[in-house]
Amino acid sequence: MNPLAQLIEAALFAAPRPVTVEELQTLDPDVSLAEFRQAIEQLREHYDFDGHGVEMVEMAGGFQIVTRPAFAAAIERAQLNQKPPRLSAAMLETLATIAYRQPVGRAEIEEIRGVNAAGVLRTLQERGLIEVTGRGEALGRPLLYSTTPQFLELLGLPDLANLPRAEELSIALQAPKPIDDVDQDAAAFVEADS
Amino acid sequence: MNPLAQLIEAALFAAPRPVTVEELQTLDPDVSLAEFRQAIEQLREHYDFDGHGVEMVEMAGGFQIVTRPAFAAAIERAQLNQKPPRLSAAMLETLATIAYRQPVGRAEIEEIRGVNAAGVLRTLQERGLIEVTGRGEALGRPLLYSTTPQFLELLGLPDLANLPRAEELSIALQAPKPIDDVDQDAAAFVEADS
Amino acid sequence: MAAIGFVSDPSSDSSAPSIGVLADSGFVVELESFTGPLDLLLHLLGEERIDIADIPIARIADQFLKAVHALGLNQAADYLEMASRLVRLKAQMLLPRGADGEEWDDPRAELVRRLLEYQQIKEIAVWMHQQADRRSMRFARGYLPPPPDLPPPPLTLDLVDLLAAVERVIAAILHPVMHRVVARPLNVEGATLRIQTLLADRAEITWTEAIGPRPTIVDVLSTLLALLELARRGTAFLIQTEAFGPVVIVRESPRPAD
Repeated sequence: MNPLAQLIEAALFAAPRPVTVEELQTLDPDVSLAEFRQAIEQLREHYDFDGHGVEMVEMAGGFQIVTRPAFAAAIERAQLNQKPPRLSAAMLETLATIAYRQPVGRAEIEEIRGVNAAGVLRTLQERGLIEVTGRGEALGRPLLYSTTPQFLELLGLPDLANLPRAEELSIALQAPKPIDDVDQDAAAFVEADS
Repeated sequence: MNPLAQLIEAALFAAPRPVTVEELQTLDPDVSLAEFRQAIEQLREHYDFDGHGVEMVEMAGGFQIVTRPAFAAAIERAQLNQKPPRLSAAMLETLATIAYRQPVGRAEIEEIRGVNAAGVLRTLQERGLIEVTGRGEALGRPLLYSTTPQFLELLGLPDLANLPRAEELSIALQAPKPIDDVDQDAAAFVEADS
Repeated sequence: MAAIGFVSDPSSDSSAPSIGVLADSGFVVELESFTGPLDLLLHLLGEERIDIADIPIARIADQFLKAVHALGLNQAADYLEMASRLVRLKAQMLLPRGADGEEWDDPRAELVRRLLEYQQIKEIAVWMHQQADRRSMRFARGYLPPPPDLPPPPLTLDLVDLLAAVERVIAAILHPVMHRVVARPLNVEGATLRIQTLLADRAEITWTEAIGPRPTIVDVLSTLLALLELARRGTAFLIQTEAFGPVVIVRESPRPAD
């Protein structure tokens, strides 16, 4: 393969979308559009004649390298193009909080874990592990999340009561006390002291 | 290219992360791991000898097709892709400490770096470069941190064994030695370096 | 290369120290040039080409304190801790070394060990930085096909993982709860105003009058601080005639201008 075809291959590979010939030319403005077109053709032919697992396609006005349809089924079956199914630490911790505190709102989850939970909640919802089961009484009537039957199924549990140490942990997993409660304590302390 | 190499090429093209040989085997369970490894080598050689703009690399326990470094500048200039943001010195030092001591607790990291590590640990965790992998035996059963496959991907390393070996570096990352040894090593180190 | 093999900060292109300071509080929030007190110490040793195994503690302690002051690090706890450690070492080095021929435990040994250890971390950090730089020259595929519309891959979730996560969350929340600070500011201004109003009427008031009816702990503390401040300014005098006796607050004798 000549250097221009190599450059085009690398650029099309790295680009997140189809790339037009004009865009490709910014890679090397000294090379004419015609030469770029010629090199693209050369690359396409190389893929075809050399029997590659990928091919060059023209779509949305630009060029892109994609896998050949013949392999699509095998790849989908193997699900290699999916993110690894393992739950991240953040997802597990959020899921654990919901499992033992449900139904629970986003604010409380964030209070307990100390980090923003929006993204994780969405992912867990997409994964079918949690669902919205109501609205809280607090200002703005926040959405409340609970775990799904699928969550129990994954754990192989008949119902939530079978979660280990359910009572103990649901108490331990309480959000830090709101300021008002603390103040009441302080008031009680003053009274007891005076 | 033979059909197996084609299949592997298509699969690696489609995957968003490095793919292990074991995962590749799920594409065709009738083919042995050894045959898959052979075909991967074949593909790698094809890229090299045929002068492709992409190459095969081994990292984070798997294989991935990436663009050759020579084209990085042109691709960035054409705004077709961009390098990930660099890590700060504090993040790198914390990662270095964890990489060699893992699993390691926050107190030990802070002792080695001489500064509070809470913020950096959280950032590294959010970026998926470290994760909690257990709890220590010390008072309060502190959380222990380890590096993730993404950490290896970030550095482009096949596995942790590819980090510079501790003995190549010096005494520092081994268990604390008696002071006399330290002084001798220190002297040797200073001589070698000056 | 300096005698101790000092490695420069990999992420900072500029050599001049630059310091980010949170303007209103005076707290140092970010230091781009030094990642901590050990880093600063190594820098000082490197500048002077000092053998790390034989640090002239007195000189380095002085330089460290100067640097901490010059860089505005006076309020950064990690740096202050190191400063006090150096001052202590400096004092220990002045102690007599015992009879001749006797074993002498070098008080600097621990510091030397930590510096060497930290130096290694920096060395690895530089290596990792270069490695990441090299890696960043290789792009993975930019376009990723949307995941196929198949049943999602089997999730792996087990009780052990879930319980471990519960433990982590609990561990993370226990700490802040135990050290929770009551976020209720003292009202010193209000207390000052109340005392001044009372003193405008009468030349002398009692402590009980000053704190007002049904005081909370916050009122008591506010009043105490207000009184101390008024006394410091000379606006009021605090008089206690006998040990454990009641404190009397007396107005300053009216100035001629009033």
